[in-house]
Amino acid sequence: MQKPIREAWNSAYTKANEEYLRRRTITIDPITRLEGHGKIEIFLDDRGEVERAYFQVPELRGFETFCIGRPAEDMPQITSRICGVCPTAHHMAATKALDDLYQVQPPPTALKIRDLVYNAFMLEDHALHVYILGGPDFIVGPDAPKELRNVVGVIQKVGVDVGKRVIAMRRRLREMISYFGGKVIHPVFGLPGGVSKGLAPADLPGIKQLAHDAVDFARFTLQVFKDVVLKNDRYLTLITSDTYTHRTYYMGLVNGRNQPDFYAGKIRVVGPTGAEYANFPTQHYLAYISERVEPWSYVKFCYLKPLGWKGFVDGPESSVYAVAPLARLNVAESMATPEAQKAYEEYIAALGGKPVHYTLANHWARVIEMLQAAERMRELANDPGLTGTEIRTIPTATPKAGVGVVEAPRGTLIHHYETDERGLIRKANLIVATQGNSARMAMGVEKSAKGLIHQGKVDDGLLNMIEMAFRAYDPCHGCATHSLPGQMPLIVSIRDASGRVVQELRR
Amino acid sequence: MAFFCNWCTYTAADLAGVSRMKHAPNVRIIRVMCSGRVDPQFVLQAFAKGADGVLIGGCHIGDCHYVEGNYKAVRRVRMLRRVLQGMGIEEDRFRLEWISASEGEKVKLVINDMVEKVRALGPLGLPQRFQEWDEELESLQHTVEASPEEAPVHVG
Amino acid sequence: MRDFGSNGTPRIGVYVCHCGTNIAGTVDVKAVADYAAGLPGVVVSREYKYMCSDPGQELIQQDIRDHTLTRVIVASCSPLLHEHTFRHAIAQGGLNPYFLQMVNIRENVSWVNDNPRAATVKAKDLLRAAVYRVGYHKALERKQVPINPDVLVVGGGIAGIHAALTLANAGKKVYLVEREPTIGGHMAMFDKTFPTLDCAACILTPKMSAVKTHPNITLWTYSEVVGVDGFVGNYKIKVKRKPRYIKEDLCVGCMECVAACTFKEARFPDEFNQGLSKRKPVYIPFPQATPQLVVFDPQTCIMLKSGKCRQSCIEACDRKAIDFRQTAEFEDITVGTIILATGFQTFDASRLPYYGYGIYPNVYTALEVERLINASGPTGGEVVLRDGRKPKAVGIIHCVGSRDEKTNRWCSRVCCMYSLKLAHLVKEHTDATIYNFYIDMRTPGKGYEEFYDKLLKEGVHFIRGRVAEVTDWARTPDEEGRLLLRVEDTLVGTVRRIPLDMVILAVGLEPRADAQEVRRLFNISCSTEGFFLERHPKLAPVNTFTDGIFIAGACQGPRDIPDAVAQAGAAAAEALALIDIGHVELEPNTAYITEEDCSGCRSCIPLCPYTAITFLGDKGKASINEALCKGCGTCVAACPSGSIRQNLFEDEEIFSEIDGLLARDVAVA
Amino acid sequence: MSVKPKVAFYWCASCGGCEESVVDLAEGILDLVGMVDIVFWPVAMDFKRHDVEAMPDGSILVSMINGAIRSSEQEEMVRLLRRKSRLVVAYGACAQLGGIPGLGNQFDRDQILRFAYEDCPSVQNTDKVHPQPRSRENGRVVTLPNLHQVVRTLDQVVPVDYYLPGCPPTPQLLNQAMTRLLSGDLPSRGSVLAPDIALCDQCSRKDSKPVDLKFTEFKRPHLSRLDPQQCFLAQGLVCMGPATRGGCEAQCVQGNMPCSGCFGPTSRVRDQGAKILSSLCSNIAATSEPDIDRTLATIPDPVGTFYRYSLANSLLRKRVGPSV
Repeated sequence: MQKPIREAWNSAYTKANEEYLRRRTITIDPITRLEGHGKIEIFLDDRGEVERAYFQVPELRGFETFCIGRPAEDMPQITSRICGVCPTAHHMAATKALDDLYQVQPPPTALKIRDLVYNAFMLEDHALHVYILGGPDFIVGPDAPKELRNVVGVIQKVGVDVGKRVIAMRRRLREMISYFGGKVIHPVFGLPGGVSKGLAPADLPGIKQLAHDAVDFARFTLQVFKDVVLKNDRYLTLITSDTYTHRTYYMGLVNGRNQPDFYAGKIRVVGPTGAEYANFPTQHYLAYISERVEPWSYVKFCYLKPLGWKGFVDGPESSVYAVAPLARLNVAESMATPEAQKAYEEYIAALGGKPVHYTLANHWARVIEMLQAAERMRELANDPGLTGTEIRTIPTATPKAGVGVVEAPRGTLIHHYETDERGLIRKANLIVATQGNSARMAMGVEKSAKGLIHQGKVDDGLLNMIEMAFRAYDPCHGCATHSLPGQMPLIVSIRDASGRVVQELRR
Repeated sequence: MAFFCNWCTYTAADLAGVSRMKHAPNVRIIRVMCSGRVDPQFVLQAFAKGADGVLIGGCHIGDCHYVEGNYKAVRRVRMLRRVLQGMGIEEDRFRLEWISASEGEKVKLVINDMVEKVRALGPLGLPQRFQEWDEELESLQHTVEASPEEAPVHVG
Repeated sequence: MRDFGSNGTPRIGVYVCHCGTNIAGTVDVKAVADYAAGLPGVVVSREYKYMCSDPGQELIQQDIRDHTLTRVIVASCSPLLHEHTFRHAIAQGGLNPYFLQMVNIRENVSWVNDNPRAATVKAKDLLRAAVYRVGYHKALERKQVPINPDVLVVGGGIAGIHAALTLANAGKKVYLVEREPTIGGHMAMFDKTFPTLDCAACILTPKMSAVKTHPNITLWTYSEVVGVDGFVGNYKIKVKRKPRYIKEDLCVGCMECVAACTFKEARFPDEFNQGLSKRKPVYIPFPQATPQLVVFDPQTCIMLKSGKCRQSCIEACDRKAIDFRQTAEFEDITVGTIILATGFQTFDASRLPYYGYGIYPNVYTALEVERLINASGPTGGEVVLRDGRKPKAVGIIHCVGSRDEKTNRWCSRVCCMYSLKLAHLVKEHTDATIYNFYIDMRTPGKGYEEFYDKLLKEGVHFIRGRVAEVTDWARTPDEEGRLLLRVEDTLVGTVRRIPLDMVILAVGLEPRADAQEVRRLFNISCSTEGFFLERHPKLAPVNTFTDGIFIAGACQGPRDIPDAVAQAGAAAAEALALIDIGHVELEPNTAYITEEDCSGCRSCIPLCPYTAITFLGDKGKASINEALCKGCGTCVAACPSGSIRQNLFEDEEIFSEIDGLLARDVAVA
Repeated sequence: MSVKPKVAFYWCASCGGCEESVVDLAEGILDLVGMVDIVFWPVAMDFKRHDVEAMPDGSILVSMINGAIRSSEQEEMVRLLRRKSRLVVAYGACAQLGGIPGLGNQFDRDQILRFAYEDCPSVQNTDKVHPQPRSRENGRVVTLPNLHQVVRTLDQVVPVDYYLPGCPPTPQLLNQAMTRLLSGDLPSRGSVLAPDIALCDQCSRKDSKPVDLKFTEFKRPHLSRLDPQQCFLAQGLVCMGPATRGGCEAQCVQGNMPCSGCFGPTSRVRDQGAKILSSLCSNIAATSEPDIDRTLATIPDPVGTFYRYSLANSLLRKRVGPSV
């Protein structure tokens, strides 16, 4: 299977190099020559040292605006189109916002179905990143040839059977989501006060089996991660290197016992020292979260409102916070399920206690979350209430405003709607996961650039190191700007003091 | 642009002609058998192709040569109005009138009145707007190339 | 024959008609023809004085041969007028008739525009639309449906009677439906008819009994049409037969029951005599009534009202014909054609209070006087005032409810003549001084003007002017108890005040009060004043816009007896013409479903008023019965997946017409 | 050099669901990889624009492009791919119809920017900073691509050979399409690679729809108990099924929610919204205008309901003038 890919790559790569060499002699208009959807501009001073590096996201689709006038009940389906990688996250956040909007409590069965679907989604989405998007850096290795730094490379490394197992598990998980949601990409089952479709008792055994296999799969993945990554000191050094370290605040949803809860809970924030900074019901998010606009990117940068914008700085002076696995495990006091808890304790121990400030630790945290998601699935699958027939509470209240928050794979996701009395959207505010990390990502990029570029000398190794600085977040710019998801191709333009482009590197 | 049903309004328009009732020359009539045949797509197509207003003429309610085609027409028109409104096309640009075969006079009055109202609104000119919009497809590059900061710099 | 669809390139011939100066006077036809020549697909473009003339048609046929045209566009008058002509013409030329597209540059352009420039531009636009459209035209065949030879005639007045007899004599089965208990209509109420002064009864009653006895005529009096369904050649009719409470087959009209009625005295106003006399609850409208059957009036018969009566009538009837349990019966018939001869009503004079009708007993309407004069009328033919005195001075006011902005704007056509007739007859009966108050004397018609002259010589006074008022306001003792009429004599130029004993109001003719309901029932149109609308005022005066339905008599507009009879004959001839061919050709503008496209969503099925669309359960698809489809296209517009199409009005045809019409504006941009 | 046909995938203004739908070939993706050389696929592989530029024109057999066109950059990329490809397939609702982002055409670009960067309640932006095509920060000039004021379908920017409908297309359709295109037995240019018949045809609830359905009101899904067997229209809910191309296996209906129309119209319809409007309204029971309006008012957002995915592709394309 890999052969054709390598051939294709070889031919393309040779051409690419020729092209690349040819290009060094010309400078190209940065906009029209930009590709993909991430862009880094690095400015050098006279001494050839990095003066400033910009991490940019170049698009906006404007969901908040064109949701206006639409019936609120359409939001779960419309907003899921913000991101096709994590549609279930948006679908669920919107659905919860509708519960709040109509002041309606879904029946227990409906809640269990949502929770089950949501954890299944967490699991398969994390798997996608671990094995296909982000993982290759570690599983295949940061310095492996790039034609192998993809799913095919991963399969090569861990073996075709494993690869097939990964694909099969993702398929089964996604089939279960389709069972309830109609479609796995842009599901339709979320309604204020419940779900549109219940579970037929006849189909329960299949789901129990799946949950059981899911736990095995998560354990297995953790094992792969330990074998391939943690047994390799170079990786550990890399993870804990200062280049990838930022001391910021962290945010995530937690249950009553301050354990990570992907579907529900309150928002907890801890500071750079690990001390609790805030713990508030989701409806109060506006009191704590603000967005900063920079003229050089379409993405908005989140920070903690009470602290005010302090710039792209970390440490005690920072008002920047992070979300996603690393953050969630930092705000948690323990995990919600036993095996995940064990893995969590190992993780904390290995990384020298909480809070963990190492960006690259996200990958490890992600695997631990997979385990909790799988275990939670198993709990729900064995819950007798799952096959109940009462799956809807019909709303009666007059709608006004509603907030819905979930932990998307990439972090805390907030949907906030205001409607008229007919339930037509007047105002919609969406703060999506990647925005929570955008400031920290920008800092990461600049820090790695400054750490790696000296006397204007740049080499290709720089590119992957820089990329790792933000890919660890599994940045979903489909979410962040309603631009594009997944791994981000990127271009680096090196400019001299006069602003001239002296070099362009592509990765 | 007008869609007139064969039995009432188109006949009335002929009557207006026979009676030499002069009316505004701007109207262009398309004959259909019944106002019920007027597909909302036709109305949108007319606007998209440059009509500044669209008039539908049918038999009075209860008089439809086909019993109730005009009922279907009025139901569609009521909703189509809201869609047009949602797309920023003024109410006066779209009109449904019941004109019986004998009401040549009314044909004249309605046409003149509508032409007047539409003239007051000015041209809709969707084809031109489409053209303008599509200019951005090329123009963006130019603006960028034109700006000095991005002027090509040759190295070596 | 080769059919060029949208994909092929059609070879179009364009023919722009001058229509004398009707078009060419306003539209620069040359410019239009030249413009057309430059349009895609047009291989020949000509202008000609009269395209509809033989040479004009020949011109087209010649081009079809010489230039192997595949499409023809004629820019002339309305398609409603000449589409058939030109379809026929190109068919003669060897082309499918439906490869024609007509452009209406007369009714829609030259006749409604003063400005030649604007008109010419508009003509070009319409023509361009046709060029865009005609390429999509398909070859179509007209479908034939057989015609049921039976005919329904509605209304038993002179028009209906004449039409029925004409058809029956031609061997056709006719159903004659009359609302009143007898046929005869208004004419039966008249004493004499102008200008010949022959007795109305003498000429009418033979025809009435002919109707009654004719083997081909089914006469249903005291009956109404309550349901009409179907289409030309095959109309389904429902007739309601109101109960007479008499077994028609038994009653011989001996009127023993009338004599025996509990009411010794007749005490109810007699409709036929305009309420000038009284009748009993059981009665025969008038001696020559046809059929000769009594009728019980449920409003006044005690038995029918309360159920408590000696019922002496029943004993009186030795034929046991009376049946108080009778209820309305319904007859369902099928006919191929329909003639409406539902007649008129006279203007209600009390709408003009200043003429004193209903206030002063001696103000009469013309119809009332007709009855007074009639030998079988309430006074046995004596023209007397309410108190029995003979009038010495009688005034006849013309145009009451005619030619009047406040009431009816039209001229009722018959009033002048019948006023002259009444003037003559009243003078004859009473030798009183007669005044005619007129606006204009209108006496067109054979022997009419001569009759007018005769009256002038008889010394009847004619005063030109609209009467201002009729009062009883006496100034001098000798005016006491008389009527005072004030009028401006426009010939002398003075206002005159004339004492009279009797005033006769020459009331005009109006559409019947229920004309609108009848029109809806039969799905035809009315003109603004409310008379039934003919298909064309000159070329199709007895046709309507609904095929197979014809109109005769005063239901189409005021007219006198000769005209009504003539029109009835014409209507009968039209019906016969259809029946004779035995079938009608229907426009092939029917809708059809392409089966593989239909998803079976059923949206179209409730939309069809003719239940032409059915759902094929086995296939899970909808299907249209072409025979039932009348081609309105409502289902076509409504089909959410565009799977229903309509011949002659395909989506592509209309879209391309729209595009063509607006192509210029885009070019300008 | 491989002789296998070259295939490219690219994304524009889209959510990435279309990419996921390719990944959802699951085991099938390995077969796909076996059949073709994937020479460009930003989401999963490290080949770059200049790799594509280096290829001879027309050397890519087929480019599968998803997403609407919203920025100068996307426009350029699809022009490039068009030049390099023999076949261009508009992949998914956004590329075919404009999709959900197309709803942006009911608003002005400036409105969108103003809300996102000023009026949005969580934004702190007193000096009203907006992202700029060119911005300066102490002498340094940083650039961004500009946003088009109109959201476009792919074929409004470059010629498109085939369309693969759906939000997203199903892996089955992708497989069929691929097989068809690779086999060289090409359908007629411009055709949509899905059944050309409305969804009802394959809907499991088809038989539960009566033949004499008249609407007295339209119900909103969250306020009604949803019968899992009966046709949604028969339940009084708006279902786009009758006006929407089949091929999706009625997945939403399987999820017990009505069709919202993502597969777009059949080949016989130019404007999906106008057609469903025509069909629904024609079957309204009311006869008087006030009653009709009352019934119609139960569809509060006709544009968003009838044109959920097809606004950018509708006959009117974009709202005229400032929106309310």
